[in-house]
Amino acid sequence: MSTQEPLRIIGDGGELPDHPVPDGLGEKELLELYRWLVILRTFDERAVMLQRQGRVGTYPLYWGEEGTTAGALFACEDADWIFPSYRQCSVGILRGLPVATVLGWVRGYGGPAGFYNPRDYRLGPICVPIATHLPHATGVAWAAKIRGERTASLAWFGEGATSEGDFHEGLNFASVFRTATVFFCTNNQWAISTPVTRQMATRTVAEKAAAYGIPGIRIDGFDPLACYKAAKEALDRGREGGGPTLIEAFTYRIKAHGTADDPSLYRDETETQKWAQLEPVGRMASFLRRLEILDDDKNDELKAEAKEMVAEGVRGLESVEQPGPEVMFDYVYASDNPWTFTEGLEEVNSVARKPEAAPPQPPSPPSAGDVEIQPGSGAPGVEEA
Amino acid sequence: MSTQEPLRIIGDGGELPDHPVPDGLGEKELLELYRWLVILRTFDERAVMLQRQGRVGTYPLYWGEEGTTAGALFACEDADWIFPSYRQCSVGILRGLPVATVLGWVRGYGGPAGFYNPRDYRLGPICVPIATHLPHATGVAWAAKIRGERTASLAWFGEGATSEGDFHEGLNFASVFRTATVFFCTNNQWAISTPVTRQMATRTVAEKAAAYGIPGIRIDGFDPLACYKAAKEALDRGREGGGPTLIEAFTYRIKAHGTADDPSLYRDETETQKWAQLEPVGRMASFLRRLEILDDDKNDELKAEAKEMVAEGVRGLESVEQPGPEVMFDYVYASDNPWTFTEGLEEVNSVARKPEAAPPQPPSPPSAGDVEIQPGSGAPGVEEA
Amino acid sequence: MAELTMVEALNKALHEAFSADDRVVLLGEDVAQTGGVFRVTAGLLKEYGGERVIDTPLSEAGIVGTAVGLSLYGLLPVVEIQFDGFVYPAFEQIVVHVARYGWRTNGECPANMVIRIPFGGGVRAPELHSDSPEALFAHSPGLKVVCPTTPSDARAMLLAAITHPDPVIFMEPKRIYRAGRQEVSDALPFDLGSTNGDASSLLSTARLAREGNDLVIFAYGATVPLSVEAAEKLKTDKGTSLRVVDLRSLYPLDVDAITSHASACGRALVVHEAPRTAGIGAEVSSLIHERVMLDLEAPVGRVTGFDVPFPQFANEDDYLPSVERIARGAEKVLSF
Amino acid sequence: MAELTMVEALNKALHEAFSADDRVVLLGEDVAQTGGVFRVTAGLLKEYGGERVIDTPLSEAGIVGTAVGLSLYGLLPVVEIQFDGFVYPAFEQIVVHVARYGWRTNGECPANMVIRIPFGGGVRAPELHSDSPEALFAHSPGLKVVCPTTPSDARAMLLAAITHPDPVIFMEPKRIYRAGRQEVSDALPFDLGSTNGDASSLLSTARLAREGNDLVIFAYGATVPLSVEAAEKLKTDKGTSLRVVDLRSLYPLDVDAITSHASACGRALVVHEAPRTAGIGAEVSSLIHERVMLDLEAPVGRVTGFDVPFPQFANEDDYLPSVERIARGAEKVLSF
Ligand SMILES: Cc1ncc(C[n+]2csc(CCOP(=O)(O)OP(=O)(O)O)c2C)c(N)n1
Ligand SMILES: Cc1ncc(C[n+]2csc(CCOP(=O)(O)OP(=O)(O)O)c2C)c(N)n1
Ligand SMILES: [Mg+2]
Ligand SMILES: [Mg+2]
Repeated sequence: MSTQEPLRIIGDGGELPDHPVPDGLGEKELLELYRWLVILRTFDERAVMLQRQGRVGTYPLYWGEEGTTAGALFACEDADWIFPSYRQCSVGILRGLPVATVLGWVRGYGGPAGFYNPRDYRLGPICVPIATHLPHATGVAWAAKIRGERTASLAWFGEGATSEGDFHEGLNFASVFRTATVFFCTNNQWAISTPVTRQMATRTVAEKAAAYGIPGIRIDGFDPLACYKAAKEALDRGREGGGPTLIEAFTYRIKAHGTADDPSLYRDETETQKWAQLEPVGRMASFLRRLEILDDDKNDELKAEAKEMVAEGVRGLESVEQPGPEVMFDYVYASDNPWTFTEGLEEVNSVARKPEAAPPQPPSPPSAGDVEIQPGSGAPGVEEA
Repeated sequence: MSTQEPLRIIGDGGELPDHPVPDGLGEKELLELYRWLVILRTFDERAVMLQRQGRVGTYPLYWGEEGTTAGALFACEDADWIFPSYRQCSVGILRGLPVATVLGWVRGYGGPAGFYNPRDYRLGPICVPIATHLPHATGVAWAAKIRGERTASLAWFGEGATSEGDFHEGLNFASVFRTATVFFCTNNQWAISTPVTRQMATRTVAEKAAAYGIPGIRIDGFDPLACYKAAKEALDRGREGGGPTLIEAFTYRIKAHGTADDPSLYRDETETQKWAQLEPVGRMASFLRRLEILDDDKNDELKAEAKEMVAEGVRGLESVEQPGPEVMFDYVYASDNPWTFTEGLEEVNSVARKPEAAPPQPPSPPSAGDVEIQPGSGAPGVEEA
Repeated sequence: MAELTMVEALNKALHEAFSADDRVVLLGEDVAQTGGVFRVTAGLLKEYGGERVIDTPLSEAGIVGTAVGLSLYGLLPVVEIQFDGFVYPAFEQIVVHVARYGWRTNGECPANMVIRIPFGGGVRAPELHSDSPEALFAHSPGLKVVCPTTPSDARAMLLAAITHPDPVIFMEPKRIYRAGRQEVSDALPFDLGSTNGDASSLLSTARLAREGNDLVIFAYGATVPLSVEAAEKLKTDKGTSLRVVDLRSLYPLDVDAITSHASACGRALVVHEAPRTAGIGAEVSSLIHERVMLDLEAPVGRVTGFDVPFPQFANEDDYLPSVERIARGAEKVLSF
Repeated sequence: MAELTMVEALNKALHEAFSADDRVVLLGEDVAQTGGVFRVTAGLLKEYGGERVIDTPLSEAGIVGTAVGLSLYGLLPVVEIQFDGFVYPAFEQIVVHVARYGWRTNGECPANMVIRIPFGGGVRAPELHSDSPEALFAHSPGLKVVCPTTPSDARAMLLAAITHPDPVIFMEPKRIYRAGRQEVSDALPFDLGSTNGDASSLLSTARLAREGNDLVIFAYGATVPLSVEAAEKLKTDKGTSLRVVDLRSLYPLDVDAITSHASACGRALVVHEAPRTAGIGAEVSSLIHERVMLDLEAPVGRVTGFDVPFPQFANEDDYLPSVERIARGAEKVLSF
């Protein structure tokens, strides 16, 4: 059922041959996909800078995993629903979600400054708790099936997520009800400091598809076209009633888990440097150059456009005001707020408001986690030396 | 990895040939295993009668599944830990647990009248919430491994349990830490009214082993020797460091889910009658007769012994007093009871105690569930006609 | 107009909701083919088919988790958790997703589902078939938590919960499922098409279950009829006049009703089956003291389950608030 | 004798427990190789090896569920849940198994583990990294729930929790992990070999954090230093004398300390980060009113988080009880 050798389309222009471009991708589409890669890369690098400057909070880097996001998304139809984890936090901008909203989210904004209406973009909320969005993706495609509509869904998650019960339950429901759901696992071989060998006893993630009687496909996650091709075939199969697919995009987490993490504490970073050679943006560019679809001018143009797009988002972010305290209450219920909210808001408004707190600075001492913890200046109530 | 054709040892004395008796089972062992089957069968039939008489509560019948319990247990060493679900509620009596304690449990007794010390029998508590005992079985074998001891563990569960996250998590931990755990699934094709085809898209449970890189074995669950053989090999492999095994004992739930259930509401009972022909006690008896190990006298003797064993348990049950209210409090903590308990017990003791309530009677209207609900005589506070 | 038990009234509401809106779907364990272990969902499969009335795999997290997706796509899922004690595997999906989806989507995509949970003791059931987990949900922001006591309320509140846009944890007191019959009108209790005030108020207001002036008992579910019985008993035995209020909504609590009844009577008692510490009773008691302590002639009392696992059923009568315990609890407050 | 932060004190306790008893094992996500995202478990892997200090697969239910088995076999597991909001996937295992294993085994095999949960807000973290789920556990019978506030308590209480036979939910206020240093003696706080009264009392008693007579604030974790600050402020601004009591044990609550402090001061306020409804504050308030209402000059006040999902971090200062909100809450009670 599962392909052990990862599917690859893009070679290296040398010993590793290029394979034929997947059906349906003409020059225009290839360039568009490349444009997406450039946008994602630009966003990621800028977000890290913003974090270093203290303008956004802890940020989950995805440098090197752009192909898994853009390639898979490129395979989706507009009507298809997508479900990102934190690692695909910026995918919405490829569907029209303002860059400023994603940055707002990273800055810790709630309400419209950081959250969005999923139905506007067929885009699930950015999911922080691992694997828990998989049943949601199943449910959406299942609903479409119940309604007789051809909508599919696709969810991204890491190899660490395969250890959670929600992974199992999401895939099992999808297989039993034959929903058109693509479970797209970016096996970047690390879950924070935990290597994939500590997550599972199987050699691959794709093998796990056997437990659900569904196809398990293993692809080179650094290859945007392989990501596209596998996702496209899976989505098409799903829409034809062929049920769900588990895709394993085999890749490597080139950067830290998040801006609070220091991977040199737990892995050999010279190893990382080798994997980094395979990164998808440069690789796709070389491929397009070999096909003579891309030249320096076009490349510069795309990069400039992406830079401007992200820069505009940053300006947008800076022009947004920190949400007022009512943001905590106003969006919890769609119906009228309960009386507890009215009283809560009164209480909050009865005291002076603190100025907006800066997001946390790079950590010291280093943390491997999602949060940067600073040594405090000493808290009252604890006797100090 | 998985065997699609269920392993079978015992034939039917006609077209279906017997296979060689597994290694290590001499005449004595075969008779002993048969004795266990008779005990389990006797207990089950008596428990149903007690339920009909209103002397115990809702009872989860296992008629026809004795081979999965006795066969697997026979493969265990004394030091091995076993983890029953409600469907194997009586397995402990084969390890010295008093019959009266199991009956006490079915009568709704807590404390020593219905619960026991697992360490006395290397027997986990009877597990009601589906699949949640699987990680416990993993943990026990893992602990043994950490301590450098050769203890293995074995957990029983139904095919419905494979849909729960705990199944996945229990097997995944076992596979990653290579614990000597045998996951023994009795696929009786029904989870209350839900057929196995609604639980999973795979044809077999055994296939699911592939997701953990462990062996998946499919056996005839009506064949006690097949159950023994598969479990024995798996336990031995586990103790040698070979990690866990998933065993699927393919069988059929001959009786109702529990005494509150009426299967004719949701399945064709003529189909059931066909499966019932395969039931393990008679089948094992025929096999032993073919081997000339069992004759009528011996059979009658074993049955009489079992009957007396269970009857003694019933007498024991009837001689036990209903636990006092302190049983609610006394065993919750191993350390001193918190003040809330002292006050609670005072409150309970301040009012007159109701006489022991009879367990529920057979349901009307029928319920498919674990509980029998009677039409009440009308509750105060609700206006009556 | 017919005399219905609570089970029948709930079943009626489901039939009404299914016929009024084809976005309503039902999912759970054994809900379709057999109509549920308590028969609440009987007849729906036959009438509305297997695409809308769904027996699922045995996985509470899977049921609730996929229902989040169903609701996101625009359906209106009604989920059955087979028994109270089996809601815990779905706890993550409920408190992290069901409860927070509206918040996380600027109120645009609340997980507008109903999670029905037959709950509580008194039916001689095995372990985990008698829990009362409602306070866990009341303490988890983003949910509405309700509990009907009469057949007529059960029907109207379930319809309200289904039409209501926010997620509702619908606690069904299984002990009184068939305990009595009540006339339930054939007319719909409100216009199902619009989420109007009627529907909302059914999910946020308490109900006066018995008149009285000396003390008010706040209860919900199966303890309401017991409280009424205790009130009758004290009337007969001592001539005391006890009011009984059926809370109905556990989140949000009907604070106005609670405080005004407490003020009017000057003495109050809260009753529930769930363990005492940090239960609904603690909140009701706190609210009353905080707001109208000066109107009180005695501290608010509590008669509740104990801080222990729900016992094996032979001892459940020791655990459950009984008429006598409630009456004694009231007397204690009365004699303060 | 050294000046330690809470993180260092917890780390010290773990080293002490590991060296005293080879049955102690540690499991969790990223606890071994990196020493945990907060470095609480740093150095243990190197010192005690990978059989006892274990990075697990990413599954909270798997971690807690296997720990039940480890403990059944006789080990003493210490489990780390990486962040508060990720304990929910393990909720079933905790409330159904960890909490009930002792009860289900006649007190013979309590799931004698410690579940460490760094909890609460104030560290500018993403969603689900700032929750306060302690009341959910206090309402789930069979657990002990504690929360240290000072480095020295953190060390002693963690040692007590590990040696204690019953399961302990160990809430660690991450906001003050490194907020201050305190002298922590090198001598063990009690004899680790025997589960004596000292260990038990560390898990069931409150601590006086500040003397005062006009009003007592009951708080725990990160809100204790804030309450002390609020007390100082009111002292300076108005000359009021506020007592502060660090609850430390959330289940069971130290009812004697709570009622006697409340009686002594006549006025009380409860403070926590968790949502208000059915929180620890509701229980403390109820207990005080129930037992010593006649000693009170005002109803007990509550300053808590709101009944909303913990907000995105740009608004966490709006959500969290601040010195000013605590001070105002106290003033309200004082001016009743
Ligand atoms: C339920 C849950 N537990 C723990 C965490 C903390 N956490 C955040 S990311 C992460 C590792 C995830 O690894 P993987 O699934 O491989 O995805 P990756 O980060 O590599 O993309 C962990 C443990 C979480 N977010 N949710
Ligand atoms: C977590 C949980 N959910 C629901 C139930 C109610 N329930 C009891 S038995 C059962 C069916 C179990 O089927 P299966 O796993 O196949 O085991 P079998 O009863 O056939 O032995 C269900 C749904 C339960 N006990 N636990
Ligand atoms: Mg990863
Ligand atoms: Mg079954």
